Amino acid sequence: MENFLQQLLNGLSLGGIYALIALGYTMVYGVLKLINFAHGDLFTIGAYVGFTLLVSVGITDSVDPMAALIIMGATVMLFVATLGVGLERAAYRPLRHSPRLSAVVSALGASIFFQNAVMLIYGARFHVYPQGLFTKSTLSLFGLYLPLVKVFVLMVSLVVMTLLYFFIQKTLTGAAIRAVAIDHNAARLVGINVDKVVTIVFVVGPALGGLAGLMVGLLYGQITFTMGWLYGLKAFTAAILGGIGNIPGAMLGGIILGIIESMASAYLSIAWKDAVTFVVLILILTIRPTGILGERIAEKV
Amino acid sequence: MILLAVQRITKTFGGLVAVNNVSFEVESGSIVGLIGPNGAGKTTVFNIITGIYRPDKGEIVFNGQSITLKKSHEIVKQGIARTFQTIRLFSQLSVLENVLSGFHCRTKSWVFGAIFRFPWERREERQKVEEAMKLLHFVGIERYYNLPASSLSYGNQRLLEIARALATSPQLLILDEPAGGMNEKESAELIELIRRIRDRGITVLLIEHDMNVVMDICEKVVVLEYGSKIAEGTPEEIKRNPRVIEAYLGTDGEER
Amino acid sequence: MLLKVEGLVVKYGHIEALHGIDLHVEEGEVVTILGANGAGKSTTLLTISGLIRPEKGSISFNHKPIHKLQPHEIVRLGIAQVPEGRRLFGTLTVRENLLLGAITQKDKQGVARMEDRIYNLFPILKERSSQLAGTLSGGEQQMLAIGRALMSRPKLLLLDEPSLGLAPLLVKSIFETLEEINRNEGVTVLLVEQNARAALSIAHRGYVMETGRIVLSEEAKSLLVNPDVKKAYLGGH
Amino acid sequence: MKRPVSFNPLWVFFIVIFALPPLLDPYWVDVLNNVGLYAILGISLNLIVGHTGLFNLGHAAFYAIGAYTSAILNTKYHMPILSILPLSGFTAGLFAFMVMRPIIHLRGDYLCIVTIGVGEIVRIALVNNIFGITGGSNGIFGIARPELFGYVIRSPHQFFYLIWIFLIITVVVFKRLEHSRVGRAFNCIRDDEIAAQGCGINVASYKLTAFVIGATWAGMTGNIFATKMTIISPESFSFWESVIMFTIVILGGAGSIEGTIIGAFLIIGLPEIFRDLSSARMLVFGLAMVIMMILRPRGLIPPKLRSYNVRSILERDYSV
Amino acid sequence: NGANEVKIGLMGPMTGKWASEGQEMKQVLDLLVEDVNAKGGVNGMKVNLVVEDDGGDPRTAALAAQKLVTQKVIAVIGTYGSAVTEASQGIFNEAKVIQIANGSTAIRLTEKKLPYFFRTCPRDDEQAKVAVQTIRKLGFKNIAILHDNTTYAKGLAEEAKGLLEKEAGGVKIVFFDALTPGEQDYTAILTKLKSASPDMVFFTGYYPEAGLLLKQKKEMKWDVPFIGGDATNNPDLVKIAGKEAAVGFYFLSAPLPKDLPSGEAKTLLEAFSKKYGNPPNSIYAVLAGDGFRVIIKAIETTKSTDPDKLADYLHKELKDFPGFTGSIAFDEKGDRVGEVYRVYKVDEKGQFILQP
Ligand SMILES: Nc1ncnc2c1ncn2[C@@H]1O[C@H](COP(=O)(O)OP(=O)(O)OP(=O)(O)O)[C@@H](O)[C@H]1O
Ligand SMILES: Nc1ncnc2c1ncn2[C@@H]1O[C@H](COP(=O)(O)OP(=O)(O)OP(=O)(O)O)[C@@H](O)[C@H]1O
Ligand SMILES: [Mg+2]
Ligand SMILES: [Mg+2]
Repeated sequence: MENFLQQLLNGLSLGGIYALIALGYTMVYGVLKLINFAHGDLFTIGAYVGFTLLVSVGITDSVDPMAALIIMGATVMLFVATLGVGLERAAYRPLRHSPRLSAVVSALGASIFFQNAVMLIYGARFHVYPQGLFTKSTLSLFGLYLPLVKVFVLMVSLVVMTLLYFFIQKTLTGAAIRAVAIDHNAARLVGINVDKVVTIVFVVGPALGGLAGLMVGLLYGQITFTMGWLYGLKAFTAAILGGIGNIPGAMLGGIILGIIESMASAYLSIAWKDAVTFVVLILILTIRPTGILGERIAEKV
Repeated sequence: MILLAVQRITKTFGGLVAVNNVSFEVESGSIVGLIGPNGAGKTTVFNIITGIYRPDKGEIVFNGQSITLKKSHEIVKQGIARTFQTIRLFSQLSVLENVLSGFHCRTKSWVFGAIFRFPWERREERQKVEEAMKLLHFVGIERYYNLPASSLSYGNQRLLEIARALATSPQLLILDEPAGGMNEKESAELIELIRRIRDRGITVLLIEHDMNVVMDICEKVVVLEYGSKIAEGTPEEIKRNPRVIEAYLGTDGEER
Repeated sequence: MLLKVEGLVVKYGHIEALHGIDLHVEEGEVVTILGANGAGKSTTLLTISGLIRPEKGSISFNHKPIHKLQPHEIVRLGIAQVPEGRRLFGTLTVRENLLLGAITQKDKQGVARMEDRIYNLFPILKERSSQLAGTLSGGEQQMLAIGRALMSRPKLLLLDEPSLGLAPLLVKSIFETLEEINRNEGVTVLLVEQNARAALSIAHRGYVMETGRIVLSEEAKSLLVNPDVKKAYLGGH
Repeated sequence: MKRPVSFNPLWVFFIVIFALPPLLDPYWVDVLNNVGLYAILGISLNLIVGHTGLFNLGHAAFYAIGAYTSAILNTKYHMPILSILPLSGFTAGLFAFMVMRPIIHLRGDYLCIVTIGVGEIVRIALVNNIFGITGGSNGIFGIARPELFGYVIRSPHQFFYLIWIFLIITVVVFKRLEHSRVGRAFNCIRDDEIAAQGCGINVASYKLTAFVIGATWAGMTGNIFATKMTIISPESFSFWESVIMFTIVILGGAGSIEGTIIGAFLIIGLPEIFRDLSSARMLVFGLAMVIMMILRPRGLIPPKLRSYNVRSILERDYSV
Repeated sequence: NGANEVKIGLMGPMTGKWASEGQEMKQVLDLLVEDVNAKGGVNGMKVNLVVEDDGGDPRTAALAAQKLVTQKVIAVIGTYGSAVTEASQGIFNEAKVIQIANGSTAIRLTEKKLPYFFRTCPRDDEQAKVAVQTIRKLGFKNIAILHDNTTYAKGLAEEAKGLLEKEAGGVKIVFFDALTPGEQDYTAILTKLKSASPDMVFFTGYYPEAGLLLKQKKEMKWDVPFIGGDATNNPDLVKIAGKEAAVGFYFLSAPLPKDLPSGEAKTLLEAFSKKYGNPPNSIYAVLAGDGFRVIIKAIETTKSTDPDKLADYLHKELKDFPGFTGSIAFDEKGDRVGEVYRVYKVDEKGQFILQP
């Protein structure tokens, strides 16, 4: 029982990270119907910018940890958002009216580009966040273990999801974003500045990806230029699982993915864990073809 | 002889009853119109007949045989072809190929035939190309045979859809608002075409909001409102039916 | 002169769809464009709204050139369009659709007032304000499309086949509403219609388009009796 | 009735390519061999992605099944490697049939993640030495060289002819398929599923057919890959491989065989040309992918409308 | 210039997942080539190093090998991964090019008895032997073995498992499974490991995962000794884990350059630090250096670049060559002769301390 609860906690905290990345993924997908394969690499860049701030700039030397955390979060989000906007301008906007899969290939190209750019700038070695800055305390309840940072990450994901949900569902800008998602040209005809809306999406999505990168850096300490690929794939899986384009779905998908992974490790085989995850995903999709929270879009003929 | 019998079909979407216990029959060789206000459930009835939706209750009998549970592509084989309210062509294929696709259910060539090009397969293909050209000629757009379907004007796309439906050699042709977006002269031409189709021995069931078309060619008209049938009869009867005038035609319904 | 289009040439890829269109609309007028399928009517309206860039020619609104502006800037100047096929935001509510129509408006109270006026014009929309637009009936959708366009308080309303796919009763009420909007709200209307008879009955003037050219421009009354127009667009009825 | 296939400039291209190897050193010939292999894989994937419009990012799974079938039968039972070619195709096709059948109704990106999943499941199964026959992450080594008419194929130059002749066969087969009732049915599904059903096309069964044909062909390619490398391991069939095949198809022009071949040249050949850039080469490659897509959004050689020669019919009179 | 230069190839992962290894291999060789050429070359010929990227991937490696062959190198140093080496072996052998692998420890590579293939790194089975000795010496009874499903790590894990099971002695294997490399959260695995209650965990994978395992184990407040294979030998391990978590970690490795009494190693270390700002991280880069020096020595001694003569010399005549990593000689299969492995332990300062 204790084991089970511990594994549940493990899965929950891992799922929190997946959720945070998946939120950005889903956001971009929702509006452009584009699988942004470069999202994982923006995540990596977030982790590296955080590293630079901590190690090269030495931000914790001059301010106290809490303030440092806030400054880092803001800088990372700003930087990655800028990159995201640039990425959209350069690689996606010219393809907005082209076949959908062309943009997917452009995204793959951008992913390769970013990944190798990070390698050329920082080198191929692993980089390590300074230890013990924020990771000290561990919650110990009934013999279960849960580092506070993980609780923090989970909270951040939840807060971000809630904010995003309200932003998209309850504000006029949110409605404009949804309108663009439904029909670009109709949106332009009512006077929505579609470029602006897409820019907003490419500020928010990548900023969240970057933030997740920073979190992973702080949480696990070790970062490398290839790490985004795996996280990106996991986040994509999570987003699909929850119903792609759906914000609470991305959150739910992330959490469930995390839990499936830790349960598969615990009770089946660690080596087969990822295969088990995909089998579960496929089973869920055969029952709910548009994901757990995805709307069933019966096509109106 | 009764070709198609719609028997007490009901269909709900979520809480909404889109079609409510509707029955009517279509005589072989006739032209029947289905009219009613927007959202009355007309298209839904068509979708049920052609197997795109499955009814919650009721039955569809075609040629004395129940086709209620059949899949869309099987129903085509049985002899029911249709066009769509919003045009659905194969936009990246040529006009000719769109019609050739319609022959799909009447031809057999398969993967091995395609790869080895047996003489009989080639003969079949040649024959179908010829027939397709005839159909294009029949609806009057044969000169565009080599253009992408998406480059046709709206009216011609509608005609192409009809040609493609005819290629499946249907006994019953179902048209969903064929005159939508056409001006009066064009709809007059369409009326001619529908008559010629009927003269080939094909029964026609159509939805239309253009009363000129409906009153001109239909032998029988069925009227739906809020998913239920409210009237059925000859155009003359329908025109005078107060319930239909109130729900659908308006007082000067004859005008438009 | 509210709208002036001169020598407008539009291409889709290599194919020229408009070969030099000239037309104008005076303030307070209802002007209709008739034409067969594929004549280029929708293309003309979309170019005025800035969704398509013209190859040559100019469009000016209130004596200001607008053919280089973005669509949202054009809406801000006071041109709204009810596009072909309505193009509502189906998974948004009726109210959200309306509010998005006013997204170019800064004045919050003005927007609220406008919303009330739309609800007065189309009472059914008020009843359905929290329903998803995609689940409305065809006629209701058309009302919403017009309402959405009016929310931006346009000086000029462009309508592309508003009667398409509508039941006869609704067609009638849509045209009555259009007349009313023009008369009571002072909105200028440029109307594209296949239903030539109905369009000409409310229009002051009309243009006839054929394969990318304007071939006729006359008073609505005289178009109604013009034998060529009768033959081509009014059919035998 | 249709324009005969032999008029295609593609054949001129093949003649030129076949004249090349004697002028090239083994390295460049081997590059051409890789291009050829990926062109075949691309063409087989093109049927699924380009023609039928199904988003498949797990094609490497079928390729792997074919390669492993060959490797196991050859190393364990000493069957001549080329004689297993049809069997490798069959196994891969059967596998595709069985796994795709329950999930073929999924749409767009949902199908995409499922194909990724299938690819990963296969790779993980191989790594974990499933049934004790795949050799785990070591893979299988000591696969025999192919033998044709008592002549052992060994050097890159010899392999060139094997691979490129197979490519030509592939082109002929897939061209014919494309120009047939079946090919049209695939295209119909891509353009509009509902209308396709309205033409009597059994959409699910044709989608499955596309997968099975594509997988069969990828499986046969796996056989040639196995004998060329003589060692195969799960790493050669990672998600990344599927991504490469997918990119080849889209970059070349989805639905176009000519495009796919050019795509293979670019995706496989370009990094070799950039070799001198050393560690920056993948950076340049990624950039090149983006730029090429922007310059040619529909691919380098988008598919052309199939043309039919109907002049003789047009001249006739059809009074019906 | 043909006659006046001798071309040596380096095949390594310059891009991809193992790019850091490949790039360091190149750094070491660049340094050595500079050195040789500064001293007038070998037999009066300048050494020209031809570098090809294998991307850490077998298919790319086959191409890289073809490319090196067509450039007429007489010998190739590299490469890192065993599967990658395997894809290139046949090509070099058919072209009669000497290959000296530096990081490919899979047993079967030399079991084929290819005449031109050598390696400066030891084999997995030798490492497994040392691992089992160590485990026995430290007196552990309930052993958990964790690998990462790579060729190398799985080979080592299975080899060790086999030896432990054979030599009964009351040792029990309570856990045997593989993690997925490249992930970062291993708490689920550690939780599972813990519930198997081993008194020692033998992790045969690479340092990034080892570091994370140690760190997360510490965070879980689970105190169990870990032993790592030689792929965990990298200073970054301590950085990733943190000193507190790394302390007490045992690992097996070829001796570190700093622990080598030889002057060569010290010189290399100094020169490397001077040129690149830090000492080499990876022992495999140093082993690549050994491979290079061995082949230069062979050319010098035989006064020939004929592959048969060189191979013959390496197989039979080369004895006690003072390499950076100890004395070098090869057996008839091309494997390095002699005990190479040592046991290290991490101390409080995060230093790797050679165990007696
Ligand atoms: N797939 C679906 N999901 C949900 N509701 C649907 C669906 N299809 C149709 N409806 C609803 O069912 C009702 C009937 O629709 P239907 O399309 O049959 O009307 P119609 O009579 O064809 O109207 P129109 O003349 O406007 O085409 C409408 O309220 C519509 O919104
Ligand atoms: N997106 C497009 N790409 C290529 N050609 C187009 C496109 N849209 C329209 N066309 C072509 O431009 C011409 C004018 O089309 P347009 O839609 O403006 O006509 P219309 O008068 O509105 O016709 P309808 O009454 O059918 O709506 C037609 O020949 C049409 O085929
Ligand atoms: Mg309808
Ligand atoms: Mg139009």
